[in-house]
Formats: sequence, structure tokens, C-alpha cells
Amino acid sequence: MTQVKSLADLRRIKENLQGKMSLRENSNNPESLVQIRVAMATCGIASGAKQVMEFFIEELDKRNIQAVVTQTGCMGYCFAEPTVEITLPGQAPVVYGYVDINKADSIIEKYIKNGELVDGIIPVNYETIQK
Amino acid sequence: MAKYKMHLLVCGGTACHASESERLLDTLKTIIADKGLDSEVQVIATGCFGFCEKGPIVKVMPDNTFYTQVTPDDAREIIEEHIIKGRKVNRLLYLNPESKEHVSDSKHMGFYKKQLRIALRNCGFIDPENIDEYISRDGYEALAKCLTEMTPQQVIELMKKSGLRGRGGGGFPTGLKWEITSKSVSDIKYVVCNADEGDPGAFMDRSILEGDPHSVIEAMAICGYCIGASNGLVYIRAEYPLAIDRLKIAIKQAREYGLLGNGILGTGFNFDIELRYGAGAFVCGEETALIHSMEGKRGEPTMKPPFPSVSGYFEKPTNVNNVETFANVPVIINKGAEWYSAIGSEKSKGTKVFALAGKINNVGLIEVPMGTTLREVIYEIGGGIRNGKKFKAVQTGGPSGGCLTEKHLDTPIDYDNLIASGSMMGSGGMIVMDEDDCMVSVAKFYLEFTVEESCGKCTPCRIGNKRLHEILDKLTKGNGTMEDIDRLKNLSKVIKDTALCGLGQTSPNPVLSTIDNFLDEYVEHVTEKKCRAGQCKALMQYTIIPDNCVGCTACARNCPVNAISGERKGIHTINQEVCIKCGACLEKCKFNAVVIK
Amino acid sequence: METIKINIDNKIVEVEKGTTILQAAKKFGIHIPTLCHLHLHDLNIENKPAGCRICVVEVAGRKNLAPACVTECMDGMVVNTHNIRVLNARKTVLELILSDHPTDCLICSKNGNCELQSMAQEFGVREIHFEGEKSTYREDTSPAIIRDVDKCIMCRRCEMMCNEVQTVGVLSAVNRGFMSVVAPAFEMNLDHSVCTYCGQCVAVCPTGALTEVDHTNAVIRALADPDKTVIVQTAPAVRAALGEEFGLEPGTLVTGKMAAALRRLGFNYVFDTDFAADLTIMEEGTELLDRLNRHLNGDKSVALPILTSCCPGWVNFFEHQFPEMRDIPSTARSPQQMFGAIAKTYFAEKLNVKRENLVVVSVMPCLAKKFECQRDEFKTNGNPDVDYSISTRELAHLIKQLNISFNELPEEDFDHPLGESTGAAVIFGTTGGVIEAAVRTAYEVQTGKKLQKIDFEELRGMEFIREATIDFDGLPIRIGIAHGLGNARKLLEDIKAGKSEFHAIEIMACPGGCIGGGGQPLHHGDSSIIKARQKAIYAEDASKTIRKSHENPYIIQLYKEFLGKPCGELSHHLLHTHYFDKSKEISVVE
Amino acid sequence: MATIKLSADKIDELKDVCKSFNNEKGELINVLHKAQGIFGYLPAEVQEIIAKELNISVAHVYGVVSFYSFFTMLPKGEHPISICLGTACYVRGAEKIIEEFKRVLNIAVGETTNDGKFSLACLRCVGACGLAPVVLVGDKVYGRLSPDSVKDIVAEYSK
Repeated sequence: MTQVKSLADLRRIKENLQGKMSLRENSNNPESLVQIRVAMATCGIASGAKQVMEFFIEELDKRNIQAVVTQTGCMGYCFAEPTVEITLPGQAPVVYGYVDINKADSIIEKYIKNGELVDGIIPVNYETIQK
Repeated sequence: MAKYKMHLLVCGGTACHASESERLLDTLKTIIADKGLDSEVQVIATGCFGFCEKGPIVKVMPDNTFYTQVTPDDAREIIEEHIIKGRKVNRLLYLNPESKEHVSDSKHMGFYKKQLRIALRNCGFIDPENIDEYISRDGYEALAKCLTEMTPQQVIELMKKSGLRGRGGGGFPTGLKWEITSKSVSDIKYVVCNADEGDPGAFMDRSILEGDPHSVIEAMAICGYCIGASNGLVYIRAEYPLAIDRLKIAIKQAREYGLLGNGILGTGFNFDIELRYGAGAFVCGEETALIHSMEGKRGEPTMKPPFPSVSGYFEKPTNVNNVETFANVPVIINKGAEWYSAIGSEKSKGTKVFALAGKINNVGLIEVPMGTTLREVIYEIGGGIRNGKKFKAVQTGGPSGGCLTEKHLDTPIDYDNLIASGSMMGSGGMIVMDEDDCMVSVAKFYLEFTVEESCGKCTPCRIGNKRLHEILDKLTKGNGTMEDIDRLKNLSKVIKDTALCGLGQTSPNPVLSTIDNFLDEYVEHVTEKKCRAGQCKALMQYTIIPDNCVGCTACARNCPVNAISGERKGIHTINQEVCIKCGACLEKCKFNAVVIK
Repeated sequence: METIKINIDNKIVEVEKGTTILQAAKKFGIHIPTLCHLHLHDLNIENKPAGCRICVVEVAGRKNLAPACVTECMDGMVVNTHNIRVLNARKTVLELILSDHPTDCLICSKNGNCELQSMAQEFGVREIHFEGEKSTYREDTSPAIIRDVDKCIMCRRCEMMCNEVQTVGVLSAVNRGFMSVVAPAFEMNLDHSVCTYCGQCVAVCPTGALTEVDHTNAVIRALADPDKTVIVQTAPAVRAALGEEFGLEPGTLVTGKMAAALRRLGFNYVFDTDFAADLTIMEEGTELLDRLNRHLNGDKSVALPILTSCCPGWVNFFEHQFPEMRDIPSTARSPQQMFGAIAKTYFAEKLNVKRENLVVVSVMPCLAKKFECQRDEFKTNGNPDVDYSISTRELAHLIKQLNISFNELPEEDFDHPLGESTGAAVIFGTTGGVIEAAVRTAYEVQTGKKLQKIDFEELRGMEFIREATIDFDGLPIRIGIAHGLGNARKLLEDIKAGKSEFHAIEIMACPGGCIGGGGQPLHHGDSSIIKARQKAIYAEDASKTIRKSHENPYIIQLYKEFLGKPCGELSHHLLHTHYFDKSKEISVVE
Repeated sequence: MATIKLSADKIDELKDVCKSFNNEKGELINVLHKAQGIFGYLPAEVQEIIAKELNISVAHVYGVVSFYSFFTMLPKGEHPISICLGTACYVRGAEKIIEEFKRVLNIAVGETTNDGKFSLACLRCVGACGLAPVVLVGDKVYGRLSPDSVKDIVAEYSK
């Protein structure tokens, strides 16, 4: 495991990571790098986020779509859990609420494959400070 | 890849739904299809935009045009003008209330700037179980900066200048607290993170720990550097298993990276963190009680002074801050005190996370700059009251806070304003109530909580709150007298004046603030034996209007206690002696024959 | 010493830094009422949980009222102890306490001696403005102590005594909020716990929540029974405290009046436990010398130090908490039990009365004595050597009940033969007294020389743990003294760790020794009373002609006529005992 | 000598727990958490052993156990049901959910069903206010409940 021994080390690691991430974003092969974040805080898990996340991982694989599925914390839209944020390459992220297996399926089929929006978008209503 | 050139997003939130958004959606779809545009333009329903006052809302993508108060009759104009001819429909654009100008691009709408995520910056963005993602968002940069470029005193000065105040409720200046602890002389000191979020209805600390545990770890290490401590303790609720897991993973990763442990970042600074578990006692949110609990004792508070900064955990100087406070620290270090103190109000800097819950459309976790008004939070972020009901009150500060009403809606939220209005910031629970909530019952609910959570050490809290609760109970049962209302007020004042700790001193706030703002409701319970919200069962009577009753027997069949009698096709009656006021008859009656009096 | 100035009730006063508002007020003649607070200065024991909130005062500039008991004076502080805000708050708090307290004052055993009752009186409470649920608990009656916790006001004094001073750990606050109360583990009865019955909880309880088991009626019945011969013995500490119950100054010796009162109560013989104390010295002193000499002669099987065993609270303590060390204490029974054993054999024979018809009553400063006299090993065919043990307080009640004007009584003497005692016996009543008495005798027996100086000042005092080396004519004897069980624990742990170099140790369960016993008139937090009693005890000793136990002529006669020699066979049978392992063992059940 | 009835391996496990915390009395609450994990509840015997191992009085242990609502001296049901009574849940009708559970299971709050399957308890805010009203069965969170959903939850565990 990398030991961070100095500030320089830390910055190097960060640059590396950021490099990787922007590589991800600006990849020449955009279809292969759809990013999916599933909000997996207590509220989300309680309303089935785990199953949704598993579904995405398995189905995207089965359907031959290369994507990065990660978990994340609470997005704040507790009323609409489970919530999932999808970022198609080169596009702004879109948050879907009340995502169950059926919804996840149509998100893959319609939005991820075709860029066709699906009902139940949660409009983002906040600004996050940039680093 | 994009199949559609344009999207029309129609708000499908509850409030907009009530104002015919569904018909609007259908109309838009029909016209699009009629014009043969359905392969190019997609119309979809979305969740609530949070801007329900101006609903229904239609947003046109990709140009971010934001139409407000759109009726089905406006549909054709939007499509013909905007979609086909590319000319925005000015009269439907959002009108900036200050400049009185139409805003065409929603990105320029103040509304979107209502929320600013600082403490929650990484929640919902990074994978909390992956330290790399935290580092890529400048994680541990602040710690590195402190350790290698700043002296502890400089960091403390920066914190003081930032104006950050404790987010756990008290609002004590964080930098000052650090300074006091740093000045206490001792071989061993402790940094404690208070994650015993016990305020019913507040869950921001849980969310931060679940979504961004490293920010807390980093901040604790910075605090340790400032005060001269190498031991950190997180006192966390045992009821938060996921937060515990995430925190454990984060601590492990930080150790593996050498960001916790000995000689952090090649400096001589050592710091590590252990977990201590709460066991279900609200009073342990009070710092002295929390410390006793960590020492394996009953969580009873003790008098301050001595303050924990001087004599805390095992009598060593101990700095206690809560999760949200810590989560702000790394950003402040990275972006500077000036940046931070530019956000917020005069005496309360930065942002505050609120857990918005209750009878509101968009229940959730929000973060707004201090000084935002309640109206903005409730109507512009929270999406207004559920089911089109009427707003009655918003409770802030949990069991220590009070109920604020209509007249407080335009008060900017900060520590001092809330106290002046008879409530308090507390940890940030914000429970919205509507006309169906009885204020006497709400006060009773909070007192029941306090009675259950009182540690029992001091008389005013142990017996006084019990008596408050009993009087409130009497009122909700219709047995109260006007003297009881006076007694509530006087006793509340004495409890505030004499209780030992913060829990006791603030416990009568829900009573006092509801009496202040809803005295008429209290009086009604006494003089008219009436509960206008229909919540006090003892004051309700279910009766059957003979003219409407057709004798279908549905009510009688569904009554769980057989309180209803009557022949088939005959008029039914309810035996009030037996009735338990469950409401089943009212629900089952199809002829509006059952009414509540 | 740094001093600061404060303004208290418009008076500028100067106090030492670190002084609390309560202390400052007291110093300048302002009486701030307190309930939970307890400060036994001379014993360095303090209870200040700041829980009752009766002592609140107004401090200018503070949002809330401040409890005077824990709030330190700060330079320039402006304090008001009696404005309307303060008075209203105090009275409301008191009414709250009363709203959760039984109102059966007339038939409460603390009636007239209850701090809560006095406060209600002082505050002029005529109405309780709050009514509601009262907490109710099961009453718990043990052999010595009654817990009626409906009357508990959560002052936590008993808990502090039991844990911090005595380290017995039987009592703890349990549950929380309105349900909280002080109780033994699992809210079981005291007799299921490791309670030593030292009674220190009772001694500090401000209300009737903790009281002694009352045997006065049983004594009255026995006295009225024509078939019974009823004799009484009184412990040394009683005479130094009983007068307080009749309004006499603390420290007034009432030995003669007490004997007179007992006679008027109808006891057939008025004897003195002091006689048995002298007997204890003979037995325990002999045992000490025997163990010491064997040890000095190289017998490694002998355990040293020897520990005194007259205190029943202490005996209970080591049986529960240090059972593995139960071979160290002297096997000598306590004076109360020696008296009983001699009374029901030697004296019964003399009177030609069957033991069943001889009733032995003891008057003790102690509640553990009630338990001790019920121990099976102190019974013959089910008949106890001591039938009833009553406390100093109970004796006062008896005297009052039987219309005796105590203060007007003449001074009378004890009866013979079991009423004669020496100065050595009297000092059994204070910490350090037993070991001093033992030294007086052991020195002369061991060295064969007469003591030049009978007073051993080095063994006296109030410090919790004291040590001294006494020169036995060239042989240095190391003596340790501890009073309060917490201090006893420290000494025991040292012994256990092999760190102790003492030859003999005296241990008394109660702070101050028997003068501070759980059965004494209540001091209500004034520890100077305990000091005054100690002074009286030493005064009585000094006034005696005979001050060494082995010189008591009736003791000499007892050995000659009946017992033979100290630690002889009959002594062994009647005057010695053995101890039990009362610790809980974890045994495996499959 | 009083005896304590527990099986040998459980006693050893408990003693190991104490040892893992260096038998430090400050770790009492951590030890109690683990002990409740082993036994499901904290019977008197368990508290006696902990007291002995950590060298503190049983009264102190009991004082702590009875202070914190998380600790229980009564065995819970196989599926402990906890109803959140936080404010958000309260205003969204948690009381009705409690009533329905009481009716369906025919037990009061704090009790366990005769077959030992379910026990009913209330707790304060699990922090899932967005899903109010909320119920926990074991560790699983059920949100957005209505009284009608109570039967289904019970049925799910009754098989």
C-alpha cells in the first residue's frame, strides 16, 4: 500500500488520480465509460439501493456496456430514494429518483443506450463548492 | 448518440401535480406528436424542482430555459414559438424579484444558489469507501498544509478568523475552543468527535459519516495538531451501523496511507483515532455526559466549569466538536478564512446543513448559507407543504428548540435569530408541520421525549419535565384549566433557569414557543374542549348524520370494538362510551354520513 | 493565598480564590439552603453533584441561576442569594421534589429529623402546585437497613458514601429520568448484595429513604415479659453521642445519665460493652503476641499483620471482597458478641437463669451490629447470644417513649460484674482506640515492664490512614490504622501485593470509627460533631483510674472463675469465631 | 457461595471480550455492546461476570445498563421490531404503525410474542427521516410505511 510520506507524495498521488479520472472522462471511447453513482447511505439502502446497484453491475456487464458503477453517500434527495446519478460521457450528470429494478432497466435501455431521458429526473437544486 | 435534440422537462412533483402538470404533460406530448416532432423532442416528467410556488414548471434542455406557472393552455405557444421558431416565451420566464427582469437561463437564477454544499461537498459525489476519491478532491491537502506550512497557532488563528461556530447546537466558536484546549497544559490531550446525533429528525452527521468519513478524520487530525493531542475518539451512535462501518474502513485506509499513525507526512506528528459507541441516550450529546459515557459511566452531565477543554476525558484536556463542524474544517484551511467568512450572516458564518422533514414535499438533507430565510428553505428548496395543506409551523432545534410560525418565515436563519425567536439552531433538524398538527400535542411529543431521555440527575429536569408532560397530557385530554397554562409557563421558566445541563435548560422551549405562538390553540383545548387539528382523540367525537346514513352497515362491520349499532337499511348510531376513535367508520363510509365533531 | 472580591447580597467581601459561593456566603453569615450537598470537612468527604438545584443563586450577567455549591467565586462577581427570581425558583424546585415524595411525614421514622421536612418548614410551603405520578418502589428490609426509596430524592449522598468513601459498591443510581433511583444491582434487596451494613448511607440520608430496622418495640415487649431477665450492654461510642438527641452539646458525655435511663427503662442489669472490650483486648492481644512471637521465631506459616475484628461492617467487607485473606484478621469476636457469649453462659449460670429466658440487648452506634447478632455462628440451639441490637437513635426514642426526662436524670453507675471497664475499653469508640488499647496491654505482657506513658498520641487523629512504630522495649512494632472501608481496601491491597510491613492493623468501617457509626445521632453534614465525640471519648479514658484492660479486676476474676486463660479452650469456643467466603463464584452449568 | 448459570464456552467468550479491552473499566460500554452481541441481551449473570473481570461493582454495571436504552436485560424476539419515534416519523403517523403492530402481534411495546419470534420496541430516530415512518426489523430498515404494510412485514418473517 502506498504510504504518503510527504506533501509532495500526497500531491503526486492526487495528480495521478486526477489524471486517471480525466482520462476516464475524455476517453476516446466514450460509450465504454458511462459513470453511475448510486447513493448508498442508510436511506438509500433501506429503500433498495443495494439491489439497484447490483442490478446495474450485472446488467451492464451482460449487456456489454462498459461503465463504472460506484457507491456514494447521500445526495440529499431522501424523499426520492434510491437515487442514482448517471453521467454520460461529455454530458452533464443526471439524477434519477425512485429507482427500482424496472426503472434501472429502462435507464439502461433508454438513457444509457440511447440518450433518451426517462421520467423521474431529480432536478439538482444545489451548488457544490469546487475544490 | 443523442437521439433527441431537445428535451422538455415537466415538473411532476406533488405540488405541480396538483396544479395540473399532468394535463400539461399530455398536452405537450400531443402537440409535439401532432407537429411530427416526436423523434426530435422528448417530453418527460421529472421530480420536484423545489420551486413549487411558481409551479408547474417546464424546463427546456439543452438551453436551460425555465418556464414558470405554465398552464396547459401555454403548451402550444411554447412549442410553436420556442421549439419550432427558437424564440423564448418571455411572459413565462422566471421573473427575478429583485431586478424585475426575466431570466432565460436557469443557471442565472438565484434559486439555484440557495443551496451551497460545503460540509456536504463530497456526499453523493465520491465513493466514501475509497480514500483515493477523497484525495482526488483535495483530501488531506489541508492536513498536509497545516503540518508542513503552518504552526498550530496559525491554524487556530485561521479557524478563529473564519468565524466557524460549533454545529452541534451551542454555536461556540470553534477556533476559540481549540485555542483554549491548546493552552491547557497536559501530557495527554484528546480530540473527540461527537457523532451521537440524537436529535430526532436530524441526520446530517450520519450522512456525512456515511458519505464523506475522511473529511472528519482529516479535521480531527488537524485539531489534534493544533491542540497538541495525538489521540482522537469518535463517539458514535450504535444505531448507525453503516456510518460505523464506513468510518472504520476510512480509518483503516488512512492508517495504510500513513495519514493516521506515527510521523504523519514525514513530520513528527502522531495521531490516531478510536471509536466509542453510544448506547441510546440523547443526553450524551452534551459534552460532559458524552465524556462520562466514554469513560464507561452513566451519561450524566456535570457542571461546567471545569470545561472539557481543561478537564475532560479521564480529566485530561479534551476538545469536543461535532461531525458537521469537523467536516467544514479542511475546506476552510484550503480556501482560507476570508473565503469562508464571506459566506453567511454577520455573526454566523458559512453554511448549515438541515434535515428537512415532516409535512414537506422534498424531504431531504439541504445545506444553505447562514442567513437564508425559512421561507426560502421551505418553499423554494423543500417544495412547499405536502398535499397542498396549509403551513402551520416549523420546528427547529429538536427537543431543545421551538416552533416557528408564519411570522418567522422571513427571518434569516442563524444562531442568534433563532434564539431570539424562541427556538434554536440545535443540530439542524427542521420539521415542517401543517394544519393537521396540534401544537399542544407537538409540545407533548417533545416533552415525552425529554422525560424519557432525562438522565434524572437534577430535580427540574427529572421531576419538572415530568410534570410539564403531565399537564400537557391533561390538556390534550380536555381536562386542563386556565391555571394549567399559567403553571406550564411558570414551571417552564424555572426549569430553564435551574436545570443542570443544556438538555434540561432548553427542554421547556417546545412548550414556551407553542404557548407564545399558539396560545389560542391551548385556550381552545381548555375552554372549548376542542382540538382544531383533530389530533387529540379525547376531544373528538365520531357521529353519524342520520340524513346521510343509508344503513349499509359498512361502518358497523368495520368497527373493531363493535361500538356501532343499527339495522340493515336503518340509521346507525355510535356508542360514544365504547368508541375508541380509530376512524375506521369514517374511512369506510361511502355516504359522508360519519363526521368528526 | 490569592484573594478576590465579590459582591454578595450588596456586601463586598473578600474570599480566597477557589471558594464556592456557598462557602463564601456561609463565611459571611448568609445561609443558602442545600439538600444534596454534603461536606464533612474534618473527614475530607464531599458530595456535590449539584443535582437538587435548591442552592441556586443569581449571578449577574449569567443567563441561568447558578448552584452555589459548585460555582466558584470570580473576582468582581455580583451574587444575589434571595431575590424574587431565586426564591421562586427554589420554592418551585422544592415543590417539585415534594410532588414526588410521600406525604406521610407524621408516621415516617425520620419525622422531626428530616432535612426535606425542615426545608419545607423553612420555605413555608403550604401547597404543592404540582400533582402527578409519584415514583413507587418495593420496600426493601434487610437485617439492618430499610430502604424506602419512594422517599429518595436523588441527592446521591448514599451512593457517594457507598462507592467513594466505603468502596463497597452496593448502591448506584439506576435507570434514568423520572425512573431513576439509587439502588443495589438489579434493584435486588440489600441482603442479596455485598452490603456491609456499615450504615453510612443511613447516616447521610436527608430523608426517610434509608433508615435502620427498628427493634424498640421488641425491646419494650421483652422488658414487659415477666419470665424474662433482660440485660443491656452499651457500646463506648454511645455515651459520647446520646446527649445530642436530648439537645445537649455534641461531645457531652452522658455515661451516668445513660445508665440511669436504662435502669428506668426496666432493664434488670445495666452492663457495659466496655467490659467486653477489655475482654477483647485480652483475647486479641494474646493472639497478636502469639502470632508475633511465632513469626519472630521464624514460623513462616503465621500470617502477619494481624487485623482487628471488632467491627462487623469490616468483617462483612472482607468476607465479601477479600475472602482469600480471611485468615489474617484476628479470630476474636467483637465486644458485642463476647459480651453476649459471657452473659448467656457465665452470667446466666450465676443468676441461674436459662439462656432462653435471658434477653441480651445491646445499644450500639452501629447498624452492622444488628446483622452481626443474627449470624448463625453466634447462636446456641437457635438462641442468639445477643437478642436485640438497637442504635443510639433507637435508645433515644425508647427513652422519650417511656416519658423519661433524660436531662434531669442523676448520674448512676453500671452494674457488676459485667459493667466494669477500663479507659482502654472506652477508646474502642474512636478510630485508633482499639489498637491503642491493645498496645497498652501487649506492651506490658510482652516486655514485662510497666508503661511509662499510657497515651499513644501517635495512634490518634482523624487522618484516614495512619501509621506508627511503637517501641516494644527494643522491638519496633509497626502499627497501621485505617477508618472508612475505602482506606481499609487500600491497606488490604498493599498486604495482598506484599507491600505491607505492618505487624498489626486496626480497621474501622466508619469514618471516625464508632463515634461516626451508622447508628449515631444524625450529624446532618456537620463533621465537627464527630470530632467533639472523639474528644469526649479520650476525656472519659483520661478520667478513668484503670486504663489498661488487663488490669480490670472483673476481667481477672472472669478468667479465674470461668475462662481459664486468654485464648484457652473455653475462650476459643466462646470468644473466637471463623470467617466465611461470601464472594460470588462463577460456576459452570452446562 | 452464590452460583451463576451460564455455559462454559460462553463465559470464556465473554472473558475474552473483556480481555480484548484489557479489562479496563473505561471500556465498559464497549464490552456491554459485545456481550449483548453474544447473548442477545444482558442477563444479571453476564453483568456479574463483566463486573468481576473489569474489577468494578455490579451495581455500577447495572447502573450503566439501565441507563442506556440500547441495552436490555430481557431477551428479544428472533426478529426484534423497532419502530422509530423520531419527530419526522411521529408527524408522519408512527403512532398508527405502533398500534397496528400491537394489534397484529397482539403484544405491547417491550414484549415478545409467545413463540419468541417477534419483540416490539420503540427507538428514537434512526436518521432515515426521508423515509418516515420507519421501522427496523433486526438491522433491516423499512420505510414509507402505512398501517397496511405492517401485515406484510410480519408475514415476511412468519414463514
